Amino acid sequence: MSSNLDEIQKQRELTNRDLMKTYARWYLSVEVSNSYERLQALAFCNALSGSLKKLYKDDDQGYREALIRHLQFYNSEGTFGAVIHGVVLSMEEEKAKSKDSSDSLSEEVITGFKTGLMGPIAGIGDTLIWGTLKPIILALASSLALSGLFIGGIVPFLFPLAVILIGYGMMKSGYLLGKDSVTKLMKSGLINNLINSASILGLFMMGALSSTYIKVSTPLEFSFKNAEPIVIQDILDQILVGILPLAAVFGIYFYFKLRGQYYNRLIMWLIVISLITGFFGILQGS
Amino acid sequence: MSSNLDEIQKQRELTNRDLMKTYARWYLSVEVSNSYERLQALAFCNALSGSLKKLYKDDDQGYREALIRHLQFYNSEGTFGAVIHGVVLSMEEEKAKSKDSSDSLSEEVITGFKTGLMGPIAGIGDTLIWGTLKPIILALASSLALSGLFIGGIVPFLFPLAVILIGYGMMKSGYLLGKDSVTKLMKSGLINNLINSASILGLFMMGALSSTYIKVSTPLEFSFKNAEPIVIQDILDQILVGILPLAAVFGIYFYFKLRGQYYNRLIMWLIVISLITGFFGILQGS
Amino acid sequence: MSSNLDEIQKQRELTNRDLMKTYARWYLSVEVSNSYERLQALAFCNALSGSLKKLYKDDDQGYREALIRHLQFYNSEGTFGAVIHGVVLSMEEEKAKSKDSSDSLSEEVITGFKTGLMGPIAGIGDTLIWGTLKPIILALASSLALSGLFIGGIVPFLFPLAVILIGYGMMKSGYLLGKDSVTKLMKSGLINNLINSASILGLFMMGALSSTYIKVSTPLEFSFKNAEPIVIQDILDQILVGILPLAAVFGIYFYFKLRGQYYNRLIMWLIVISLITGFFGILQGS
Amino acid sequence: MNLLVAALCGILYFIGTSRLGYGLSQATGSPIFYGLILGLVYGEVEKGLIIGATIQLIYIGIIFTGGNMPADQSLAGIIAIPIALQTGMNVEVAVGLAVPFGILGIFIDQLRRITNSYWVSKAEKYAQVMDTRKIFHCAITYPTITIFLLTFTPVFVITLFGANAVTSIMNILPQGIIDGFSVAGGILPALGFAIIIMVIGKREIMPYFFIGFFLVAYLKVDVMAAAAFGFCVAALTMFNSIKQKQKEVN
Amino acid sequence: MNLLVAALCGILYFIGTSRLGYGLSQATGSPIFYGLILGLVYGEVEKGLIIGATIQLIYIGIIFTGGNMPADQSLAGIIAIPIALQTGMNVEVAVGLAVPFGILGIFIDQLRRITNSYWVSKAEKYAQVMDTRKIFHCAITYPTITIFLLTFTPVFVITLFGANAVTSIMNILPQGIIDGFSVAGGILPALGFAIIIMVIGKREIMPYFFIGFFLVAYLKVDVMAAAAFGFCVAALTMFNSIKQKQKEVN
Amino acid sequence: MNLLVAALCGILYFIGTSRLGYGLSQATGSPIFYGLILGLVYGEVEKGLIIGATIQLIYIGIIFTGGNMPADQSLAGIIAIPIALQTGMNVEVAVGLAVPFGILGIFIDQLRRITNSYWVSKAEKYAQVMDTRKIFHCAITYPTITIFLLTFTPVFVITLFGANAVTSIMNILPQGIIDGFSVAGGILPALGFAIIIMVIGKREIMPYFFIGFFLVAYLKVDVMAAAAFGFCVAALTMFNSIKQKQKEVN
Ligand SMILES: OC[C@H]1O[C@H](O)[C@@H](O)[C@@H](O)[C@@H]1O
Ligand SMILES: OC[C@H]1O[C@H](O)[C@@H](O)[C@@H](O)[C@@H]1O
Ligand SMILES: OC[C@H]1O[C@H](O)[C@@H](O)[C@@H](O)[C@@H]1O
Repeated sequence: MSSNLDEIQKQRELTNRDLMKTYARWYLSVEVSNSYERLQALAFCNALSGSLKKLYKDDDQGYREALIRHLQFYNSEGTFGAVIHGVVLSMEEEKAKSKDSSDSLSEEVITGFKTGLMGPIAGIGDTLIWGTLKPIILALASSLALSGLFIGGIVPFLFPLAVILIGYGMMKSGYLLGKDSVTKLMKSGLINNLINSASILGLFMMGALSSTYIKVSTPLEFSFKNAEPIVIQDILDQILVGILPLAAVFGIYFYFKLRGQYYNRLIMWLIVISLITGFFGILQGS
Repeated sequence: MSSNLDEIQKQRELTNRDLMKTYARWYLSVEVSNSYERLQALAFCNALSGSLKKLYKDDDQGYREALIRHLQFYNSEGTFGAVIHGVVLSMEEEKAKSKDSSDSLSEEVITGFKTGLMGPIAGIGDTLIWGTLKPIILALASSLALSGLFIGGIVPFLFPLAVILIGYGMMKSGYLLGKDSVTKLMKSGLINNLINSASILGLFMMGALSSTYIKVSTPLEFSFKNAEPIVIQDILDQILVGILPLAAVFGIYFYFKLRGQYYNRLIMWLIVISLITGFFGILQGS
Repeated sequence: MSSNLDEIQKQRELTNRDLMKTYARWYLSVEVSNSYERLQALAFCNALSGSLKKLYKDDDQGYREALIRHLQFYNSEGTFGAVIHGVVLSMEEEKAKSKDSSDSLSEEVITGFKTGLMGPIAGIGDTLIWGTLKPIILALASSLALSGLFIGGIVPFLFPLAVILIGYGMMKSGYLLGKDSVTKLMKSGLINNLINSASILGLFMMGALSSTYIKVSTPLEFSFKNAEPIVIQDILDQILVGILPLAAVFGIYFYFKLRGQYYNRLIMWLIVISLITGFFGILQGS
Repeated sequence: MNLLVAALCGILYFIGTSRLGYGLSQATGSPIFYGLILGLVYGEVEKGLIIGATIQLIYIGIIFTGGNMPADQSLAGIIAIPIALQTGMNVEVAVGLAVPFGILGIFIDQLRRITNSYWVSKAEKYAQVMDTRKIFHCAITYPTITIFLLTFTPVFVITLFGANAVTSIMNILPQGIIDGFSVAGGILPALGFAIIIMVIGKREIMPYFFIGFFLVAYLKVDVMAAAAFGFCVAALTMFNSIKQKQKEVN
Repeated sequence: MNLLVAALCGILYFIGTSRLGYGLSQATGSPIFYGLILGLVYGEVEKGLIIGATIQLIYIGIIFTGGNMPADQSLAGIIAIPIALQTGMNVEVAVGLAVPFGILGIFIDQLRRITNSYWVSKAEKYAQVMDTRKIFHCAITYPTITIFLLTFTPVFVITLFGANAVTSIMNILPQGIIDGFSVAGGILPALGFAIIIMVIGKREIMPYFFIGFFLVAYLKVDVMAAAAFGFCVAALTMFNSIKQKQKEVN
Repeated sequence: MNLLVAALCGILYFIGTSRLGYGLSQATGSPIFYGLILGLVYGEVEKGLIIGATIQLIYIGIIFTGGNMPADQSLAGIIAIPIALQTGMNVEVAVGLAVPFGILGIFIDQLRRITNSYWVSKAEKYAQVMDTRKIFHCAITYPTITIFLLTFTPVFVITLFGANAVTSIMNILPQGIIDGFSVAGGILPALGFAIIIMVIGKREIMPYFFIGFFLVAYLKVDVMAAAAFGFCVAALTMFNSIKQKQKEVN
């Protein structure tokens, strides 16, 4: 497979070095210039500028158009999304080569591909990279840190490391395999499988983390004359260990489902509820 | 979905109140008048009598026939079976409406539906309600009670509660969706899926309960000169923890399989065997 | 099913006694005469000789040819492979009966069947009997022995016992069901299912055994001034319990994958590495 | 035993077997419920609950297929629990005592169902004249009166005189027999579980029984933990087969 | 607080939110990382890590869909950690302190994105003349300078004066309030997990959440053990569906 | 060492490698079995069993594909166990001692198979004249005599003189080397397990290995517990694929 790609690469304009440079620029700037209006457009253009120059050589007109073209609105997940950069470069290469012929790739095809794919790929990347990989790494880091181990503070760096490796791989595959392979892959169920499995792992971890790190119980007791007091928490534990932490997670979950994801409003609510229940000894944080 | 049902209900004769009354009568009397000859026939007729009156209004002849019709042999599981009551009411409604027209629903269709479905639904209900839900609730109750918690004595009431809710839901759906939906549902694999999953949960629980509550071990030891005695139970535990309780369950299981389910004969056997093995110190109850 | 087989057996030449004798001879000698050149050929011929005599009665020519025929190269797994003996006997029976008719079974068909099936069946048998059943029994034995229980030394005999029972069953089924059933079974997915399930059990066990019996950890500690020393093993355990034993298994696994299965060379390497790491206190064997 | 307690037992048994309310008898007639009530009466709630639950487990698998009662957990409970609490009998022997009554109760139920035939035939006549109030009485009132007589009487009598009889027997019971009852008390719950396996234990899902069993045997989790895991596995299986079915349809 | 420490905090917050390097902020701006660094500064590494990790867990589920920051874990961490270490505040109260700043940070980010619009329009002009160096500055240099000003300043000021303010408040805080914060510290991580469930929790795989939960609740394994088992289950599911897909194709 | 013991060892090795009875050598030639017998001889059954089992684990994965012996567990066991029991060597060093003999044994087996070629060619001649008794001798009697000579002799000699030699070496062995052997004793079983993974470890079921591993690592269950769970999972998989196959057929 990889030797296969090497074969393809020989017939192409951009070398590994070019791709790395492009990726480095992208990686560095994805979110830096993120604006409400165009989001990652500027970063996209900035990342491709060098490679575009090489492809269009001294066709200034084509080069200028390409630069402007890639300043248009763009937004996707930065890691998986790098496959789009790769494909776009391969398309620009084709366009640059066949500039005069009638069957030259039109601008619309390139932009269409970009805008068509950036949405779905953002969905995939947000789920896999940000919804699964990130929390797992940070959970591991938290768990080490809570045991007082200093490497807990270092482990989060595994995340950008993974992002770099995956992202570059994506860009390169996109460039070498081109538009059709990517579209085909998107349609095959494979990516859904991947998301499904990653989600399973993610949920498993979230369950374990919830059980480990949500600490809430009730200190309530009912005393009767001449009888041992009834400790509510003991009865709850008999029914289901961890029933209160579970209630907390799903209380929040359904709040979000029903009221919308107003993160900070909910935080405030939680603090208010905590202060009240804590003050009156209904709940305790351990 | 539920708003959909509301829509349907508006065009129907019987109100929620009627259905509730019918269900209450049914719920109250299902087994009270159970006889060897007709089983739940009388309860069925008694439950429907009020609603039938409303449907047939002053068509005395139709009403009388309906009462007699529903005093015929009937037996099914009372909870899931309530769907039959619902469908029957919808059929009686149709019959009452179109009494003179030639395409009036014949008595045979109604009775055919009842007798055709009461068997399969008894199977489903006996498995889900009595074979799975009931033992799970009672197991939870037992487990709480054995820990000395008084709520153990209250938990069994969850069972009639569930029966009431499920049963009423069944009757109402049967009435509103009618014969065809029910037949269709019975044919789709969904109910088998449900039974399968419920059985998995049930078996899982039975395994856990067997392991927790069957208490039997052997006090046998073989002593040799100048050597530590060989404790048989230790060797058994090394091979498989819980091998004797497991043997007890499957001993009984295969007894039933091979000899038929003579419950009380087996109980007597078990007591005899227990007395003998206990007396001679071959087994002990802990 | 078994009564069905009894039916078939009545119309056949060889009795259960004949088959048992044949199997006993085979069982006894499979590997005794194993040579580089012909492997199990001699054992095969020796096993069948008695039954062949009975089948060919006084057709000396046929008998001689049969003996020579079954001295040709043969090698398969001895237990599952016994099904081949059975089928071959049924084919020889047919051949002996119809010796003069033109549609007599040709020698090529028999030899073709033998050589065609011995490979695949060796694969199945090596996986199921030697790759799964044997290690599981020996693992159980080891585990008992390591607890100091003498039955650990007896348990290995379960393996030859299983071999005898399965092998005889195979031979008998082969003889009674004949060539076509065996070929059909081989083609149905059933055997793959069996291998798959057995492999799952095997892998599960190997995982458990690896975790239990590979004992390696690191005694390394880093001390800092005015601070508690950093115990490397503690950090490793925080990350993943059993990470070193796991590394050992997969180190070896990948060595084999990449370098080929040079068992003894690797053992030597392991001892050298152990001596060095043990000597310098990098690893310890517990 | 106290007249009042004996009457209470009679009433409890009547309520627990009256069958007013489908499935309600599983709660009002549960030995655990009896154990709770009688435990309160005797001021030994914990012991009451434990005896009740132990008896309950024996009968946990019972299903009244076709209306037939294979054994009567209520009678078993209502006889054994008060006598045990009164005489200080230990749990295992109480269970041993309960079992024969579990059988006896069947006959009471058979009587009930036989007499019910009469009310059905009566109801048929009332149907002819559309007298639904009378049908109601045939369906509920009369059978309930009958069952009151059938259930209250024997239990009242047995609990009134039983304790003394039992105490005198207990005094002469050798330790070997008590050990035997203890074995019975330990093994009998197997019966309840085996019955359920008969009903729901298809071969291809039987491994779940063993997983549940060994989960407790080796990992010492409690029953609710097993229930939680079992629930998750069951839900996964359910969702999975629904998904597959959908695929097949498409 | 010490000027140098305040400056360090300002710089740490700048680095952690500069967004140079996609996803790098998740490491350089992680409260755990802040906890480590500031723990070293104050000689209380363990406490620093614990506060940091507790704050991290609250925000563990955050995803910046469409570039929108729902809450700012870095500001929460960089304010609460040094103040807590300085004043000896306990972990729960520190978390309570952190939370409002987690909200405040959003506004800083919004400011940043608003100013960025200006650089994009600039870049458009440079594109016309193909001045890629200037495009580079618009994409990286200028926004970075802006963000430095936006982030360093407030954190420097707050950490410089915050500790004293907080100490005086702390002295008058009644125990009931501290208990309340302790409940908040225990419950808030639920938020992080609930958010992730929103994103990845399709109904048919939800049981895995519960399996993970009860694995820890009942078997007391640590999180990495759950990760190991979860990984195995996920891999099995993956291989299984690949296999089925292949079958369907054939 | 005692003449009788040496002779016993020779005979045990002969029996354990004679291959009379397919698969029987796995029992009669198992180091565990040797450990039991020699343990009885030396009155140290437990130590014998432990050394035997530890050696057994190293070779647990061995398969004689195509009749080739990759290593000889029997020779390893029959040399190391008696010497260890005699000299009081510790388990790890005994295992280190065993390993070279595990290699040496291969040559004995190769000799055996080479000589066997002769008997096959002989048998061919007897087949021509249909002398089945002679074929029988070629197949069983003669090879067995050969193997007796090949196996008994070296083991008898080594066990007779080995203990003394080993004792003198042991006296000068530095602790560092003993530590090294201890590491070897701990790691070598990995070999046995790795080999089995080579044979049965298809990628899509490899997760089960890890589940088994972590089950023991984190939940501290014993091997039989893992076997029980593994069995359940294997059975479920089996039933499930049978069911699916049936569906496909319909
Ligand atoms: O078996 C069907 C059905 O039979 C009887 O009528 C009752 O015992 C029901 O509880 C049962 O479900
Ligand atoms: O939601 C898609 C995408 O939107 C923004 O551009 C960024 O926050 C990315 O991290 C995110 O993946
Ligand atoms: O590999 C096939 C087969 O080869 C040899 O003949 C023997 O070692 C058998 O045990 C083995 O099964």
